[in-house]
Amino acid sequence: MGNDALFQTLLRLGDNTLILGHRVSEWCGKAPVLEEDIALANTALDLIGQTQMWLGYAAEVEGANRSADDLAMLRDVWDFRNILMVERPNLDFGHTMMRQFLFDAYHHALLGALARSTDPRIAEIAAKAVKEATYHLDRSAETVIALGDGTPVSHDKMQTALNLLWPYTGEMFESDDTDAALAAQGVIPDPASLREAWTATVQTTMAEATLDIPEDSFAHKGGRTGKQHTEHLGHLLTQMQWLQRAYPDARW
Amino acid sequence: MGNDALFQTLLRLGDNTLILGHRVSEWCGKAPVLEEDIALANTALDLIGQTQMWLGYAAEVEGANRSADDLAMLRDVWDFRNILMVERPNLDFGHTMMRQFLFDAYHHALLGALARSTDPRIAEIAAKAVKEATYHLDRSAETVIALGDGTPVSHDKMQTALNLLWPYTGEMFESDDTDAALAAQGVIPDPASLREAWTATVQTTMAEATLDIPEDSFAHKGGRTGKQHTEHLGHLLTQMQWLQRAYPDARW
Amino acid sequence: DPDERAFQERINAGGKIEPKDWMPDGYRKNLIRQIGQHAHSEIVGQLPEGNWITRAPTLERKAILLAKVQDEAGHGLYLYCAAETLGITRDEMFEALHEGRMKYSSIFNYPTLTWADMGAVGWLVDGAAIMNQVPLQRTSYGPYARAMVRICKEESFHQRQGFDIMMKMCNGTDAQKKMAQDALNRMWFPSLMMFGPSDENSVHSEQSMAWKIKMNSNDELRQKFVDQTAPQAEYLGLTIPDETLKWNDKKGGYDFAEPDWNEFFDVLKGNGPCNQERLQTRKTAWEDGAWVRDGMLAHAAKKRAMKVAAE
Amino acid sequence: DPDERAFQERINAGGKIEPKDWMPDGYRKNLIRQIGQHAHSEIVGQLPEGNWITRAPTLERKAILLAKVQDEAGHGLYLYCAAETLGITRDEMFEALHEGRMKYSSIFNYPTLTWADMGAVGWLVDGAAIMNQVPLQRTSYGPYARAMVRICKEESFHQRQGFDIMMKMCNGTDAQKKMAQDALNRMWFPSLMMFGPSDENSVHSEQSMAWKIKMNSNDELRQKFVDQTAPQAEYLGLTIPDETLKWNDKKGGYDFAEPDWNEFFDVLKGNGPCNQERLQTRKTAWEDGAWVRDGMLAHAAKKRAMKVAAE
Repeated sequence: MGNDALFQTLLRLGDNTLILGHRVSEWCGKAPVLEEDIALANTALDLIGQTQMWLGYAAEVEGANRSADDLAMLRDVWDFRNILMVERPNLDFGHTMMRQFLFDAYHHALLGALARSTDPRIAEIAAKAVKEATYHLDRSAETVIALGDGTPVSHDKMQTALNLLWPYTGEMFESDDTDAALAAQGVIPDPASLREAWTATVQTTMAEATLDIPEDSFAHKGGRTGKQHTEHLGHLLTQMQWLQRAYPDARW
Repeated sequence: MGNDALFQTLLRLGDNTLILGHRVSEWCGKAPVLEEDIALANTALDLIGQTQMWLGYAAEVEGANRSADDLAMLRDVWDFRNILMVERPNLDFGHTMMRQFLFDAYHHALLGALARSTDPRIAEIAAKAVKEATYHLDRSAETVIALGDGTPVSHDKMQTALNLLWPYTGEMFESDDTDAALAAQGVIPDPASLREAWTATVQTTMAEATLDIPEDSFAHKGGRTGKQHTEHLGHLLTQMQWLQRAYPDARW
Repeated sequence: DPDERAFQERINAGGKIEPKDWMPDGYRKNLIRQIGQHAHSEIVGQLPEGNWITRAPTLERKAILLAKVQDEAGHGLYLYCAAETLGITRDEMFEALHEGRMKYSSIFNYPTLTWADMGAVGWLVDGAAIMNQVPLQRTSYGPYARAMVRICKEESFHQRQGFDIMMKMCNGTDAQKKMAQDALNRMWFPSLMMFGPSDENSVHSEQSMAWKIKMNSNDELRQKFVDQTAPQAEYLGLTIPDETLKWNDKKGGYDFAEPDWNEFFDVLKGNGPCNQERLQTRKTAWEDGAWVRDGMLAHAAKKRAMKVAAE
Repeated sequence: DPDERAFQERINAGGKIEPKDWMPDGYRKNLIRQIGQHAHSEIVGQLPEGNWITRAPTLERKAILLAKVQDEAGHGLYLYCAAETLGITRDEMFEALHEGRMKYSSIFNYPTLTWADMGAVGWLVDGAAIMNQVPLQRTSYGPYARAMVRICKEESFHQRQGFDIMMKMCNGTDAQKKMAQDALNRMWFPSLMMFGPSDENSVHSEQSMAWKIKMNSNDELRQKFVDQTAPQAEYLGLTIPDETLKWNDKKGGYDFAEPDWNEFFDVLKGNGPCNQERLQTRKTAWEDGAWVRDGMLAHAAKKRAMKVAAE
């Protein structure tokens, strides 16, 4: 295992930020308020920046002469390790912000723990990223609260978004042998250990937002193992990767 | 000129059917009525079949060891020669059917003339394709009439579609040196000569559909010369070409 | 009940029931459920394959796929017509689908993720469907049996096309072989689920068999499917993702692992990978298309009125 | 009018006009038109570049492009704020944009078709914009001048990034060089149009110059742009699509062909390649976002009410 476990873990971290960053960037120029346009671009920018660090380190660990860009632009769906939630399409602004909040609450807890990783590179990247994640979480929580508590229409849209996304949250706390091995070495936290902090954040926020947390605990999975992504990821890759695929010998 | 003019002309014919066929195929499983689902798939199928013939002949004429599939899957936007109208997104069903009608009325007249081409291959392909185009035209005209004449809502939607598409119709009758050279040899009709028949079909149909033909004669162009496509074509290509681009050494 | 006895005797004698014939309420209801579900499966079944039409790798593959999806819509049409002879309208069936009162085959709640899935769907999913459908050509309800005859002819063609895609993939590059194996890994157990749980656990089975609207037991068909498919997988050089699969000389068939029936019931409950999206796609199509259907009806009514006025 | 005389004298002396100062109606109206149009251009200007964010070839290029588009939205914000000091709200300006009563720069009605366009937009479009904007840092209206100072700093950074993309393309593969030349071919004349027709034909010019809300003539700026850009094109190894372009020693600048002003007026009238889509995108964003703005306002009102109640 060893290096491969670390490589898989770094892909999981970097693919989450890559794919979510891509989704958020799709809003460019189309947000409901100018300030949101700026904030969404800023979030996407942070996430892409984190991707460069995670996938850059992943490429080093792999040692197969691939770059972060190669990993982003030249893998097919089955080699992606992001959770399913981040590849979901944006749908409306409410769905986008609810997805962002549910991810931020997890990401914030995860990065906080990773900042204490026994792997110094991971600790360093996480320490930088957790500051951004703190800001993202403040912002997405605030938006979820405002829209949940806003008008009856905005409340319904946010409740629908929460219901739709709920079955995609469980995958964040799933674990497998790779996680167990690295958690034992103190490289990463046990994913299950993040659930408590996440649940607390979600409960507080949803209470303020006057939204009901669904009771069903069914969880979609298959993203972080790569076993079965959604159909959306393949379509996202056609856009994201086209240029690199079409001009394989070019440098940009 | 010679072969290159013929090559360009065949690309114009084949790219129109390729791109429109692609757009129509996007409806798969999502049409308003089951019978329309079947009819749209059938139209797309005919158009892709015609594409195989036109681009197959184009590849032969070029003599550069490229196949029809290479031409479809491995060119970038600037090398496409379809008119702008066919690359427009589907928008709603009304827009899709109005685009189809405006194209069918032109395509029918064009293929009728091409069936008398001095180039026997062109004549042969056109003779086969014109039968399909006749059926397409009957069907799209009927739909345009039904929806134009239907309810106030459907009437408005069809009028909006006609207004939106109108500036994209003029390009069908544009011509350049390539056209002039081949028209002089009787290989193709002078594009301008098709306008009369097209206008007659459009006027009759719109009268029955109770729709007003816009008076503005402004025409967008740049597709059939390849000088300036719309932004939509590039996005269409990311989907259409991804697999071939991603796996250049595979055979399917 | 003499009606009921005569009805059953006619079926036992191999006769066909036609729309205007007397039939028990349960027979009618069961058939509507079964034919309607089958029709919905054809329609929803367009979506996983439709997902790759715009990404088909060659013009020929695109044409073949388009033709296939068009056939499926056609099958839907035959089946809705067959169901309509039982006194339900197509719109009522759509409504029941959209409200979750009618189902479609759970297999279409799985995603299609690579081009190899277009092969695997044809090979495995159509393959399993044919196993179910061939005997239904002899079903007791005439319109249903006749629809099945037409459908089976086309389905077996589709299955061969699917197998042909798999052949190309398995004789292709390493990446293509990997795609093919990955598709088989994901689709094997869902395909086995297509026959339904063991009949012991099935509510409708016994009566349906007597009425000849179900011709074989689920386990019987599943065994037949595995026996047919295992050698094909071997021929393709693919490994079925079941370590327990092996030939059993004594029973003259393969031993194999049961699918995870918890997953089956999860998917049935709405928790499959694509349930929400498949149904939403259909509902959106239906709602977005309302103005079109209204417009067409209004135009047809005007035309009729004008014709009447002219007479 | 003594007010008007004092106002003009203050401008002549290089003083700044501030929001609460007296100003002629025409000055206010012209500024609202000009600043509003500039703000709209930043917002609509996000779209042609946004078109390539999801297709950027590397992570770094994607990050740079995101940062740039974010800057543009920020510029829009500064400018809307500057315009608001003149007694119009941002929502009123949006409404005027959506109804076609206010314009945005016509250059954004041209499509971005290849990655090289991301270079050409930065190099040519931002380059031309800077030519216009640098002198406006000295404009007579204080809030506008200060907004311009911040904007110019970032714009010149954007222009260098655009030129950097062009360098990469021009030193790249044959296909990349072809992309770069194609982008220049399509964008050259539209860039020249960005300075507007000759001032002889311009309605607002003379008064605007006196008020110092326009600092240079259109032709003057266009000449300066060509003189700056022609050597850069040569350095890149690209050919400007103008056979008449050549150095004129006598005038100490380049001679060059005028753009096709008919095309300019067509685009202005709404017939540019992307007018309909750019405006529709913005209108759709605004309409789809209405429930979000309403929700946010309602929440803010509730919070204020609770705060008052608590006090």
